[in-house]
Amino acid sequence: MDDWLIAIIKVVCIWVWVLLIAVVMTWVERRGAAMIQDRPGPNRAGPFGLFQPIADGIKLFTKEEIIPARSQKLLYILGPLLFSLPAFSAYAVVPFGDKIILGGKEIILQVSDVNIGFLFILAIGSMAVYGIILGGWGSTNKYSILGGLRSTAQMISYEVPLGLSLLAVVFVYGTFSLREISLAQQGTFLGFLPNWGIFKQPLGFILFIVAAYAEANRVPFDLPEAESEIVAGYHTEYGSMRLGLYLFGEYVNLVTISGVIVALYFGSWHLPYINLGAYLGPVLWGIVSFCIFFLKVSFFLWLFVWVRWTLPRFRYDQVMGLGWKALIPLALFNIFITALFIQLTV
Amino acid sequence: MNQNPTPQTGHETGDYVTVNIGPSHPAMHGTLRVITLTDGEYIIKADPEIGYLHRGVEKLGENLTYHQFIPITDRLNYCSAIPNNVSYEMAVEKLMGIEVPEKAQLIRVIMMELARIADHQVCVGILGVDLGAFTPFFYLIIQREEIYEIFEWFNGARLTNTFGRIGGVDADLPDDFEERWEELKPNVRKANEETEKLLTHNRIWMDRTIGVSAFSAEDALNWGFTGPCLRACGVKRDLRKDEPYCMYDKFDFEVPVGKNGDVFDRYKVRMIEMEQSIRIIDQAYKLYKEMPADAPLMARVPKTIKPPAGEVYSALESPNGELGFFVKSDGSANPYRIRIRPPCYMIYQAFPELVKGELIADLVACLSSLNVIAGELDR
Amino acid sequence: MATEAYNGGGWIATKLEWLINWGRKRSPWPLPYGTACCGIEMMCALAAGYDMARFGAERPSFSPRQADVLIQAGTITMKMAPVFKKIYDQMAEPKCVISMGACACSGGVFRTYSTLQGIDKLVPVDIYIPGCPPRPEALLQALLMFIKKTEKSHPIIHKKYSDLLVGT
Amino acid sequence: MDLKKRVEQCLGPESLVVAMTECQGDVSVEVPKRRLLEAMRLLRDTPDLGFDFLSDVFGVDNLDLNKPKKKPKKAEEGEGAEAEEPKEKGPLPPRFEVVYLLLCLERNERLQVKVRVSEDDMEVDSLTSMWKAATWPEREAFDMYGVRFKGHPNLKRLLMWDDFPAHPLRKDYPLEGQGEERHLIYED
Repeated sequence: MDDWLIAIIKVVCIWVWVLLIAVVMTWVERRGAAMIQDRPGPNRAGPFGLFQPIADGIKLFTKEEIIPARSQKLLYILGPLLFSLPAFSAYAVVPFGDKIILGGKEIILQVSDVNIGFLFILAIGSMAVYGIILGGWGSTNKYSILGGLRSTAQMISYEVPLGLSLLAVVFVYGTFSLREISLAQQGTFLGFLPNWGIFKQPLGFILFIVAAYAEANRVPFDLPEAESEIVAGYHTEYGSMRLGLYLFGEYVNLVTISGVIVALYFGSWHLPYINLGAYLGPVLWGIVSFCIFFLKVSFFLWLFVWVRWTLPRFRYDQVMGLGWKALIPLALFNIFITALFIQLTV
Repeated sequence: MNQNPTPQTGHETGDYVTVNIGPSHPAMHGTLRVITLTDGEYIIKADPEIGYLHRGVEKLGENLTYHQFIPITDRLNYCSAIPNNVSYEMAVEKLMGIEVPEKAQLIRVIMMELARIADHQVCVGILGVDLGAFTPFFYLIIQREEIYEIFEWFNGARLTNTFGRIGGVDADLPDDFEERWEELKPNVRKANEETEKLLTHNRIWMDRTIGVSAFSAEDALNWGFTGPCLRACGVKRDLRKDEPYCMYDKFDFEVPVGKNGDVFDRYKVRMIEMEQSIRIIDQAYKLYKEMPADAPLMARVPKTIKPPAGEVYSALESPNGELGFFVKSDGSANPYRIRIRPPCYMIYQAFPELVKGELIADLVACLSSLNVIAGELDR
Repeated sequence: MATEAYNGGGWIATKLEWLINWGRKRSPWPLPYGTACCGIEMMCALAAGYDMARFGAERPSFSPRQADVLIQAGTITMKMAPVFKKIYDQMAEPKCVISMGACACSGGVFRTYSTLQGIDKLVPVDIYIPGCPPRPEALLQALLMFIKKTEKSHPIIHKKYSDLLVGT
Repeated sequence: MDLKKRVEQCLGPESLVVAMTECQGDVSVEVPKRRLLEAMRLLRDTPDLGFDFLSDVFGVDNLDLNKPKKKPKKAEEGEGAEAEEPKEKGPLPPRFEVVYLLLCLERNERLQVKVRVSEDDMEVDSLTSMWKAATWPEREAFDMYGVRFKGHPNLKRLLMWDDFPAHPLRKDYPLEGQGEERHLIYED
């Protein structure tokens, strides 16, 4: 009974937390863009324009809902739902801290520590592509279809290097669970480096982050919604909150991806060279580990913004070329090297 | 679906889709429209349609007096109005046989080169935006605002300057021009530098622009290309050098040329031209300072302009290329016929050739690199 | 009568209206329909010097379904008119049209055969900006006027009643 | 040798010169309409002319210039035009002319070539086979004046919409139009 209650509380908490980050993230993106581009950015809604995303949300909620006459209604309605629901559920297996002991009960800071965590993320992540392609197809608009097709090709192509680079991580740690991998990253590696995934898998990390940018449809891989080419891509025909779900789902995806990056490659809640968990009380450590994890995630979220306002956009065939001709061979090479290394050392 | 397409490239698979791009499309500058026949994303055929900003300028010119038409020329190439004004004024001056005082010519040069910088800045900025790099646009536009401030403080308008009069210019450069220019110059250079840092050697940028919509020099000449787009193809042709007007033969500047005539070369030519414009302004201002303070700014021009019957064509090198005005007079106070030879009109008609076989994303890049200004395209 | 209840300060309804209006006024996503010279000034207003994003007008939505404010900057010719009308029709309520510049307001200097003499012949215009072209500041002022206009609107009271309200 | 003489030498023997004028240094030569292509080829390929760049093509409507008889009636505004056309006595000269602006890239010389087009035979040979640059300007001349270009690959209206009824740059067309309405209703 207690376990159930705790699980529900965790689900609600993590949901609110991710939602909150995603909301703040939209603000960070706008203000960050403004900062990079020498302009003030939104500053009228609330202090520093902090309530700007809320204003956008209210506006989108109260806007007239249009279902284009010639759209395929079921698919049109299903699209945003299929896009945003997986985005929200994928975070379930990503940890957000070590553990906390409350009332003599040990609570791990993760919604669910399933032993196939990776597979869950990959499976759920690939669901999002249905949201995009159905939305694009259901709109009956050529730009939408082009956007949907671009997105499908891109996401399916980049899922391969994503999965392959994850596979190398599995080789190293021998588990699919994100929590176990996080725990294994404590201490030092080779005596002087933090025992983080990035030092064991440097190539894998680069492959993963590139593929993750493509999966999240962010610049330089934002072709599905390339503004100057296909207007707004798959969500051209979407207005009101359906559009909101698409935009919002994107930011939630960013949070999940940043969480995975931190958990796999950046030592999760561990600080380098110091094991704070040994000095702090269990409750305090729970909170501190959460904060450390959050700070690391924030950095990667900021990286998304930073890259977006710095780089131009790839072309469609270049994206495909990069995926199939560069990333996948490199990922296979990475697996080979990792396997060889493990074979030789073990 | 077009059932009966004419396969022209190697991508024939049977089914083609007609995609209508524009006129309300973010990359189409509001008024252009291209109907493309695509195979997937490859363009089999592109058919540009123009006229969405046809405002009847030439007809309007026949109904206005010679002076009244100057403000209308502002609205042709609204990115850089001053070369349009000067080009028209030069045509009427040629028709009337007026010799413009040297000081006025120098002021014209300074202002035209400032306008050239502003025009190239917005062109490069928009090219970046269309390729997904938003930030350079903002860097460039800040400097452009400063140029606008100079314009505004010189003749009261930011964009539609109505610069000069037939026979000269109406006002001298204000006293603190030098101060302002010295302040502006490093900023323009810095913005250009930052843009180059962000774009020129960026691998994605190079992939997106090098080799895209390349055009050979012969084709370019055959299609009537002029200006940066022609120079990007490797033809060293610049009216400022070849048919010097406004004392351009007294300045030392280089005409940059490209090699392949692709998007990258057009971008690069524009970047270098900005630097050369800065050099020209420096030299022109030096010459200007040597002039006596009371040197005339206007030639002797009758109050009512009634050129003798005849017809002349006069052209200058606007930021986009050869901008010419053909003025035919019947001896009355209204022009009998004004024909504007806009540079991007000739360039844009080659658009189907430029984008054939490229991707939709390249169409966008190509279009912005041509710097098609609807105002002078449709007139 | 229902109107009396609202006038007397029906707290929930009025606060909800305040909230909705607040959201709408703080997030006017523009559809920048720049056809001519005014488009350049609109670009300046969107860019760093003037930065319309301060008022939340940050995300230029070129898809009319997503836009709240249609900024018509520049001439609409007869050839363009059907396109423009279509774009307006595709926008979702509540929508607002800002007619920027003399050409959009009245045809401007182009009193010719091919120019539409004012876009208000096609669509209802909420805010006119004079000038040829108007300065970016004028566009910002139009945005402020849009905010004022939104503050006075009644999104949840039925239109039949909102017209009867006093003091609005 | 100045341009005028060279052009005369080149085109004269083939009797391709109808008239030749010079205004402020701009040489313009009128060639017979039927033999436009021939003249253009000569101008392009003769070594000491070499006009290899077509700068522009446009039409001019001489309707008002061709009305000298009305001049005495409105003497109050007949100022300054006397130099132009006292010569017209008999039938009116052709109403339209098409002007081609040529440029020699090597020597930077410009030449205006004209053909006269009368209202009853509005067909001119298209130059698109020689210069691609003529594609749109010829379409525009067709749009604005109704001059038809024989051999043009895609001769349709350029600036006005397809079913526009008139040719707006003709002198008898009013500036503010004749109330042409654009069909605004669209089907979804």
